[in-house]
Amino acid sequence: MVKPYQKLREETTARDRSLREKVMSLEEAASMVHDGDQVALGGCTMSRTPIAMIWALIRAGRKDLTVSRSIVSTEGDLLYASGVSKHIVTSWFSQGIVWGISKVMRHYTESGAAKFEEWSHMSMGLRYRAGAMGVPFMPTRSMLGSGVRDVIGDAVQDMTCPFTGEKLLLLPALNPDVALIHVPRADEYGNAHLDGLQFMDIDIAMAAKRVILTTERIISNDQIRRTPDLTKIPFFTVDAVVEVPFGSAPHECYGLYEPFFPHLDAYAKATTRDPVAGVTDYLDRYYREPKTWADYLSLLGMGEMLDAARRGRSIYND
Amino acid sequence: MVKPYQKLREETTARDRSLREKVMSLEEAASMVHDGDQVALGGCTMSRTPIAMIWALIRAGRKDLTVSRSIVSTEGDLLYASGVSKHIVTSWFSQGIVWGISKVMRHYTESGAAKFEEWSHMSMGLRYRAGAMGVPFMPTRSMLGSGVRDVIGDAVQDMTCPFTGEKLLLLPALNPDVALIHVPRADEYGNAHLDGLQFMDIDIAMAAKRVILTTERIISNDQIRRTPDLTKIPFFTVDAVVEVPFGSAPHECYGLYEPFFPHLDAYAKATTRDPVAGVTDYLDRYYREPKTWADYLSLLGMGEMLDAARRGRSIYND
Amino acid sequence: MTERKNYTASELLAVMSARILHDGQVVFAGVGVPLLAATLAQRLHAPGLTILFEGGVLGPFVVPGQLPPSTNEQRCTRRANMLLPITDVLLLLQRGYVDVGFMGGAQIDKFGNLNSSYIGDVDNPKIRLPGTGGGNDISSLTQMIVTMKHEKRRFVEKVDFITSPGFIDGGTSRADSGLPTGGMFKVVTDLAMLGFDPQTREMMVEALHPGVTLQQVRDNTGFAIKENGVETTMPPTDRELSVLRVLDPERIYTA
Amino acid sequence: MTERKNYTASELLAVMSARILHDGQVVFAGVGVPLLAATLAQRLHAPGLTILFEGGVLGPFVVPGQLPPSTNEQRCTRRANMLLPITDVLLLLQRGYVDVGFMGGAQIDKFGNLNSSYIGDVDNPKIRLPGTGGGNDISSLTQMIVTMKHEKRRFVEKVDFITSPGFIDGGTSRADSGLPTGGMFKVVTDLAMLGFDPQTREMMVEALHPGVTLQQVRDNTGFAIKENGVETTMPPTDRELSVLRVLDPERIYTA
Repeated sequence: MVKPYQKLREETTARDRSLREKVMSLEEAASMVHDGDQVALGGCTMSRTPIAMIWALIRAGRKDLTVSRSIVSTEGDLLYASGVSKHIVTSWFSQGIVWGISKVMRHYTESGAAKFEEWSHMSMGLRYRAGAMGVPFMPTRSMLGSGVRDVIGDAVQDMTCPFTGEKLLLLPALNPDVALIHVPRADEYGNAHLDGLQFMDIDIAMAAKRVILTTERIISNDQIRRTPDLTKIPFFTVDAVVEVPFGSAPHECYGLYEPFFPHLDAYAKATTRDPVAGVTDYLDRYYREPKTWADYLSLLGMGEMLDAARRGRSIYND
Repeated sequence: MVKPYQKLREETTARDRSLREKVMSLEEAASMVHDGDQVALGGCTMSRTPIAMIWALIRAGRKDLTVSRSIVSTEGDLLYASGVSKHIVTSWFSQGIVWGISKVMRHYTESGAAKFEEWSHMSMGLRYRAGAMGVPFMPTRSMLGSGVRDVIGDAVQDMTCPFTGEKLLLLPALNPDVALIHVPRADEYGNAHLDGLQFMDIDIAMAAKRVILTTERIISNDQIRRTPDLTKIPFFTVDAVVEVPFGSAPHECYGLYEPFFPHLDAYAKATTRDPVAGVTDYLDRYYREPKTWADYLSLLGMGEMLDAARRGRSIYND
Repeated sequence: MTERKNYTASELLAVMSARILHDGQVVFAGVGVPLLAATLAQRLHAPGLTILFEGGVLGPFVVPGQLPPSTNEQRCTRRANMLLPITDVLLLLQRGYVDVGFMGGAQIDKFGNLNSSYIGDVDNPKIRLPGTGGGNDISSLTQMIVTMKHEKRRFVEKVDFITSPGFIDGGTSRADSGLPTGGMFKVVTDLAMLGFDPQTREMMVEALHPGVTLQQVRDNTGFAIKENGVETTMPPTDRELSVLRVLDPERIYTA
Repeated sequence: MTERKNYTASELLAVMSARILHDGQVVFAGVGVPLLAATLAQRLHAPGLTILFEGGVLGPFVVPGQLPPSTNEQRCTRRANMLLPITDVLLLLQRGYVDVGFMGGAQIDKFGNLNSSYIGDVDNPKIRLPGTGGGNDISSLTQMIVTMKHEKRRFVEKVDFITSPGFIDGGTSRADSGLPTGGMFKVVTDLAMLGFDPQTREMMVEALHPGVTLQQVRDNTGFAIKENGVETTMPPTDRELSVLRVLDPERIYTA
């Protein structure tokens, strides 16, 4: 489960970490994700979800990915139903508390068709952090005594602290094969900004073997160098940069657009009525039939987009 | 050496962490540092050194502090020579490479009058980080096989990783009694910005039992709330806020002033010629005789200040 | 339960929960009623209350009528003092900066253990619930207030699965498991205020809401619940209800 | 050592060090000659070279004539791609993102171990040196280039104290100590380019600088140093020297 250190180092050494342009299309970036990969998603719940990359992976027919994320929302339904993933690792999985429990998640997990591997929220973060730091584990005082810890079993280790004699839990490092992260701005080398909520994205980027960034827009390296303390992800961890406006729609991207609520209400209604038919129809209509990302956005609708953008920008109104 | 978890929690619970005004004078803040305390200094080498608080502690006659910092420059000489500290914990201690080895450091350590406890640079950071995270240690792959590790002895622990079988070193958490941090801007509650280089300051603030901020200026809480992703130190870790313009002089504060190089050259020359007399004269002249911080700055000189400020602001000229 | 009451059950939960939060506390709040109750307390008697959200938000001031769909969207960050990564905001719990964790519950047992993962068997569950989110970390690392509907199927002798630990098997078993701090402080339901025996760590009734009888609580609890000098709470005041309704005018969380 | 040379010893160190850095590498550089040599390489043959400074700087472009007094002042951040906390920039070494660590040395031994802590006995040193700084971490976690003056008192059989580990006692002892990666790659002096035997891990002469003899190197080395088909380096070119002098016009690091 934990990558041996020499393997981690060899893989990292083998990467091209030079300052080089790496802008490509969604389709080209999707080809850097392979069947069976362990894929970490950036963002959390309905924020900065890498929807555009997931859209491309579903269209490319990628399969058997193990997908990890801090908290999983509607994208989890789509990953299960499309066959892209049968195994999701997260701390919470449903559309969102106001929409109730995801019937799609329930259908796939209760039937045994797919696995929902549960860790505590902080444990997910500390596993990425250990991976980002190049250590095999992170000690913690959480998850002890719970069923969550029991189900995980030997994947974690109990420890008596050699300094204090206290009970600790050691969480295994997670170094994903690929991280998919959506950001508001990045340069062509992959230096990226994050506005507002950062979630676990910095640790994911540092931990992963490959990083694919989708970005609302590409800015110049001169812009990056003017405010180097705003760079949150350094270029040498990044392997692909894809410019995708509204790349998290119908989820949100901080300061640019909030969730497309009517669209999400309709999705919840359709999948609550009939989980399988609801999600299948949704995948056909929004993921398989559009020819381009612009076509996909057209289906979401101009009116919803304008409203989501108005609400999104309003965070800076005060 | 490592604080037991229940003690750490009890101490933290006992702190007043409410949103409250905590602006005070240098002298009042100095009274929050007690003889014998373990004191962590923010900044690194000649950057954002909390000179004004050190000035106040020397004037208050504080003694027997154990002082830790990432890298120690001229302030280490002054702490030794004033009797404030006989024990400095750091990775590097001298004025700076262009000025050669500190003769004051050599005098005090080689005579056995004071202790210079050496850890690797990353180890210093990871010890604070463990303290900030509320865990008793942080695993690392550095310091192994070195004399530095040997001298430290039982304060660190060797470990075989239960996941990978690899050799690791466990570094003990460091939770200082007090952290002294100089920042460019803070509000009256202690929410603080850091520009440019952050050094180990965030971890120090999170790890310490008390935090004293000196700040170039106090801004409103409204300003803080307008850009919450620029807040680097949260108010509830902070116990005192002191407004001290040029609070790091003759060292630098990012974007505001660079080091006062002629002053530092003169200091190096005087202490190289005669370490004890040089530093004693310096303490008398700059630390004991001035009546106020403004008097101290006057002694540094208007010309030097203007030049340091011109150079400091030039980082934003491009 | 009461006659002629001018508030919903969720409004009662929000008001009663808000009352047990103190000014100056640092409260780690989940979405829904906890977020609402903490915000209500901030507006009423605790202006210096600091709210933390697991999305990475420290000290926000949520805007009335714009409640976030989870604690991870930008609405949570309104007028915040600081934003930080998820892992770091959760580590504040481990470090000890948080006074109270505050969340909703799906199923709770006699010792305050919470289940939000599986109804039925883990390997073959009747219902797969959404999971822990921050719940396990919060309840492992700080003192807890839980707010939930008082129903027999939710208040059980032993939860099917411990997602978020309360006092585990009671007595010292929580500390023995490696959780020396925190534990269940209060459970706020639409019927009563509940606490825990300091020795056995069993849940007990501390106060009944207006018009509720002890028998009603017993009838709606799936285990033999004790009581300890039961008092009666003051009904929600007009001021509490009016502020609450300004915060959630569409009754997203208080329907 | 050579006749009529038009460069100082420090300039020779900077030029010879710059030459062994490749375009596209990520180089963790110390202050002084390493910073200067990495910047020189960036200006000459390696525009895509990424420099890291332990102050927390990723990918800067140091301004000519404004060399920083250490790697922790704002001058180091000029046109940087990113700034980050010290601990995190050092962790890049542990994670494996760095190709080469590059620093000066005070004392080195046959197996490439560096001492910058104590001359004489640890408990009663003749000279207390400034200490490791980032040196121990850099040399523990990545491949190293060290640049220093070639003097007998600096090149010793065994250092008084291992501040920054090279190959420890040679052979597999470095890996056996828990350092499976990195190790000494090159030592650049004002007399020669030195490497290490892949088996025994002993230092050996690989190339002599113009006008230097093998005997000169032996005379200035405090242990019996081996050689392996010694070549001669090309003297610094006018272009190398002129670019270098633009970078350090006041000869702060190249006097």
